[in-house]
Amino acid sequence: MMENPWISGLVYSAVLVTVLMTAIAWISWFERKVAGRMQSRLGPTLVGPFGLFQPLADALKALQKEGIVPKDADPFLYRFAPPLTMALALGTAAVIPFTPHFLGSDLDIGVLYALALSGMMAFPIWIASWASNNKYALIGGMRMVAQGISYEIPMVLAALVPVVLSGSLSLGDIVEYQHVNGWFVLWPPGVGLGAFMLFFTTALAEGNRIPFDIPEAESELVAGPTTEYTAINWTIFAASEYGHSVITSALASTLFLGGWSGPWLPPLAWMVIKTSVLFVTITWIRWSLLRLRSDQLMALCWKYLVPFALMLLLVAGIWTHVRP
Amino acid sequence: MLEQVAFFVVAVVMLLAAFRVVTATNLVHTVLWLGVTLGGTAVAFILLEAHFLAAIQIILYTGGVLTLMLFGVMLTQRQQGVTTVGNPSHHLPAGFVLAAAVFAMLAGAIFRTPLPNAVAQGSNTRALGVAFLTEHVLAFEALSLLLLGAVLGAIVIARRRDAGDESEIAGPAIPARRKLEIGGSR
Amino acid sequence: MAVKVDESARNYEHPLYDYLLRVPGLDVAVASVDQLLTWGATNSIWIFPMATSCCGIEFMAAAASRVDLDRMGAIMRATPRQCDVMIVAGTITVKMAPRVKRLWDQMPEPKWCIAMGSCAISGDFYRDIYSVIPGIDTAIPVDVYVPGCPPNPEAVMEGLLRLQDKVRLRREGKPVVKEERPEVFERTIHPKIGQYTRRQEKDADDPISIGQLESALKLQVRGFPLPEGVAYPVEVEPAKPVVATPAAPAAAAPVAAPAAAPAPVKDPEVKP
Amino acid sequence: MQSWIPILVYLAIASSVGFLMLGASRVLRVRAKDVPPTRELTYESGEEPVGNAWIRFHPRYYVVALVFILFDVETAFLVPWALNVRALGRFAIVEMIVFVVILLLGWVYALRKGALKWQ
Amino acid sequence: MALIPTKAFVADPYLDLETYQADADLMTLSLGPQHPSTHGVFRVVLHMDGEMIVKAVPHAGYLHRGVEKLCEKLSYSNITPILDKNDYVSPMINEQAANMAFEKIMNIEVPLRAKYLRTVLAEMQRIASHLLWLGTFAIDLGGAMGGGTTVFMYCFRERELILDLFEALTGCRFHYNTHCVGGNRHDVPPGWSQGVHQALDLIEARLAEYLGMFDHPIFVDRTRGVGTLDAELALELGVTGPLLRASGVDHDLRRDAPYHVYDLVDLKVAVASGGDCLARYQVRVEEMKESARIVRLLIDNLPAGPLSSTKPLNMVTQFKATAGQVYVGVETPRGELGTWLIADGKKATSPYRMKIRPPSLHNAAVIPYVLPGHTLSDAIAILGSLDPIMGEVDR
Repeated sequence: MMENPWISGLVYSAVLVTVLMTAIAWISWFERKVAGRMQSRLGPTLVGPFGLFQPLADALKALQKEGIVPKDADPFLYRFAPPLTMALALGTAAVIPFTPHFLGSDLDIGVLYALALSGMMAFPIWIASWASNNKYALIGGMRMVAQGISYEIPMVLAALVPVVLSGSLSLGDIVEYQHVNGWFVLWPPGVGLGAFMLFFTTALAEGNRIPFDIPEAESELVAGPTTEYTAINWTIFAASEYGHSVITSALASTLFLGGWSGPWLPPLAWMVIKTSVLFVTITWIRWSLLRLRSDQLMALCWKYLVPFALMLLLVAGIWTHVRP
Repeated sequence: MLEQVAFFVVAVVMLLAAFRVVTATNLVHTVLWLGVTLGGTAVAFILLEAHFLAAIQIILYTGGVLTLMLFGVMLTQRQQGVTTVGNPSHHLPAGFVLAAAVFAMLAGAIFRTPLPNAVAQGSNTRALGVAFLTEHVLAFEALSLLLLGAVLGAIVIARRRDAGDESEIAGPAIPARRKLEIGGSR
Repeated sequence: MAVKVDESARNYEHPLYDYLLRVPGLDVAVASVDQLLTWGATNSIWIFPMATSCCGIEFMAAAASRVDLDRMGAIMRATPRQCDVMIVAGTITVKMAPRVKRLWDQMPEPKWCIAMGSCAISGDFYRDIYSVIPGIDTAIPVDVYVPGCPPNPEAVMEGLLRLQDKVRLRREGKPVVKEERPEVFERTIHPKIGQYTRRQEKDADDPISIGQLESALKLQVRGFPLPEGVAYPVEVEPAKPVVATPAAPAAAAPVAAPAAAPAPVKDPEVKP
Repeated sequence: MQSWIPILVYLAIASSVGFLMLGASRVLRVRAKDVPPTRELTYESGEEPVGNAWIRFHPRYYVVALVFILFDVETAFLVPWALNVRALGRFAIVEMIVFVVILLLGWVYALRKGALKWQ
Repeated sequence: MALIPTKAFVADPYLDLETYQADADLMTLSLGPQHPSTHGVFRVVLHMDGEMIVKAVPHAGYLHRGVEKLCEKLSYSNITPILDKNDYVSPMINEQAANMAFEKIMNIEVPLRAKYLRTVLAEMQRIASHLLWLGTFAIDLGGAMGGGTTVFMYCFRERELILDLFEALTGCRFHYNTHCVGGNRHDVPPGWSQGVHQALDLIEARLAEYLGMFDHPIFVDRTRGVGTLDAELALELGVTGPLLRASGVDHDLRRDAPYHVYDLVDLKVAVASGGDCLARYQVRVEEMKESARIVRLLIDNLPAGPLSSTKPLNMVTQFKATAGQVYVGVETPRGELGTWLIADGKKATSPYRMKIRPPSLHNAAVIPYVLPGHTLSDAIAILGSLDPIMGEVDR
């Protein structure tokens, strides 16, 4: 029965989406706890043991709140933007091999698929910002798109380094290759690590995480593109953002950290461990750094990251011939 | 069978979206409908097993060109309030004639080209790359020159009014002091 | 001048939910869902900090690591669209009151308001100054009063816990204890201060005053002078010369107060 | 084509998540009884908004988008190269070095002229 | 249409928006009165060309409480609690300023012990105030959902140490009312000086820790060269305090016109050049360290003797002033707080006119000069670095 792509796809999708949404909810709790401990406070404690039910309470509360569509907004786009964001954020996960077999579809252009959807994340948020007809939101949306497109180039270039080394665009093949030959973060010495750092940095920028969270700068733009969005709509945006972070972490660990490959533990455990480590790193960076300014962000991207990425790619290409 | 059903669904969606591109009065809506059309093209490429082209379609067109158009729209909007463009009806006949001409030209070109009957099976991305780097290598390198020209051209056009001044932008200078009003009336 | 807000009159309804309650056989299921929803509504109260002055600093201290409002799931959002409770912390002036009212209007239902500190409760020192409104409950309905000048951060947390109780009672359809505004003395400082009263009419030469008054009247901020023959839609109780001890929590407020009030007593709290 | 069916199913389910949440909210949420006219006003720090947000934006964004597209095209051509560099050998690397160097000239020009500057 | 601006923008607070040639439509953005980073109810209307501010118009008065008018109606001993709420971030120093003016007009001598204690309290308050500023400034730079909040939490944790000491001394966390005409009300409780030393030890150790956080390229990039205020303009606008010292003017009332016992402590005034946000940060950090040194120096050497030369009774008729006028300036964490007191002989128990010269108002006057030419992000950083307290701007 599992040979039928429709049925296997349905089962896989249902499982993965459920797991992802649950994970997203409790990741928000986890982030609040981590932030609390970093700031010498406790974080949520009163709702359930260790405040574990806090995300549930937040979601239930958000479901009950009134929805407001501003008078000057574009009502259709205003309502349509949050689900679209969610769809794009979750969509990337379809090609990520969580184990050798738990995988939606091993596309022959898997890397490009993931990067394309991930790069498109800026659009629904821009639509949201434009549709709200709010100045703070629109400034945030414009920043978002400008930042998203700028960082897409180094991101794609960094993701091409594993492609060069493994000679395949399929994520499954890339992981298999690493399983045999070692993780790309370790070899070629320097190049792999550089590409990983580059990918991680650009992933922070694409996911609007500090120090690149300029579109959502709370101290400047109140709440950025989502300023006008009430309860559940905002929750969808926030969940998509967390989802994007988690999935990008999974993508990074697939491309550079060997995905499910690893000794002793079962593949899924390795994948979860690697993704969690990367996500904790994102959280850690988020709660300890200040924010860049938009021109500094652009300068960082165009002046340093783009040529650096091109160099890495060429060096990786040369490496395949020097040490095949 | 499945391919054909999917193709017709995509075709209908693309046509409807294209129709909305023409008829939408809000420029931003127009661009977003165009995005739907471009996304439909990507799906059509997938149906033709041109996976690489589909991905490039998304990354380049839906990601890049659409951004450019959006920013272009944000650049041109001057009306306050409702941002609409009119549909002047007296341009309608001319538009039809032009569209028909373009359509005839494209259709003629398509019908005169011998098309392969069988859809390629499996991935052709690798073959595409090999073709780039061996058969069409000259075109490939010429393309880099084209892109270089495009970069130069874009920047020169963008700077056309301020020829000559290439210095770094200085920080805000301190102005001459004058009496200053704080607050003011509503 | 103080306007007693009818506690039970909430400005929202639950259309589909009420309909489901009336379907026979469904009420048990709906009631259990309702318990879950009530639990969610009480345990996730997001704060819109309307911090204007000194109390704002103490409110920041309440959000900081020693008291840490995040323990009970209360986080701060800067935009009113995503918040549940507006904490008015600090003196509200005539110029600021319409803005506060506007921000309050922009918050989505169900929403609550906490008046933090004596300035927000009654105007305190400044209650007779021409530029200060005597308590934020003249502009927006207040659910919980947190007295103090400024209240300690712990008092803010206590106020939020009291608000949680209130939300729970209201959702469960039980009678909600009406919170009494801790009254201050009629004359807080000096008898002569009364001569500096609020501006009673528009100053024709002052565009700012005209704009403010018009804005305030449009937003129906009570406490502003009205044109002749215009009345506010809400019943105004005569101010009772009650001197409540500032430390008196909600439990100290008399339960019999709603019954004793001359305002028309309606009891929509009892849900079908 | 066959390999895209699970993707299609997955995307359909992923899209439905947001709509499901909105639908649940539609059932459970409250409705304000009397809506003050200011409620649907755009939020602007408590003031009445001055002017519309839909204005003509700064052309700087456009320039960045323009340069982005050109580099994006270049990236698109790098992908087939990256896939085949292992197979094609030294020739491919030389080709790509030429390609990239020519494009970096454009990059240097853009940088020197301040096209990538934000302010 | 210039797609790439090449000409330098000249900041002009008097810019005529009608004739300004913008690259895009001018966006009028209202920053405040309720905005996470205006530090109170303050409104700055920004006219922006793209993201660059071409004109900034500050609007104050959202917290006008008629304090000066109120002071005319209150007796001298009842004014102190009102002025607590004036600059609510450093109430101690505000109390001192008013009471010094009263003492000066009534020719009341303050005992030495009270002078020592006042100095100690003022310097501790300065540390608390600068800690609060550091936390909010970090939020301005780092966002409410990021590293800024972390610094904010740390700063408030340390500020609580000082507030605890104040609470032990006066019984209040915030509005102390501990100064009276002629001295102080509350004497040092037993063990207080050890507590001060312990708190300062902690604060100094942890301060070094945060400064490590600030010694980061992102922070330096965000603040260096941002909001440059040259000394000439600063002097012309009446800017005082850390802002003025950050612009390179070596001026501090504590050293130049010493009051209390500042002439005994050999104060080292922190001066930085540059006049940008980074310089303001450096000056304030140095001031915190210097304040800690002064407190340590004085707290162990409190002279014996009475704490007040008068009996601190709240009788309205207790203090009477003859006709005259005085001006007293003290250095608050934000600059020179001037109290100009006029008494006519007729109404002896309360001032005839009490004019308060708040430092924040004059510091906020630089906004239209400094903001134009910067981006919105920089504007937030500059507003944060000015550290205006709306309570004393509007009074």
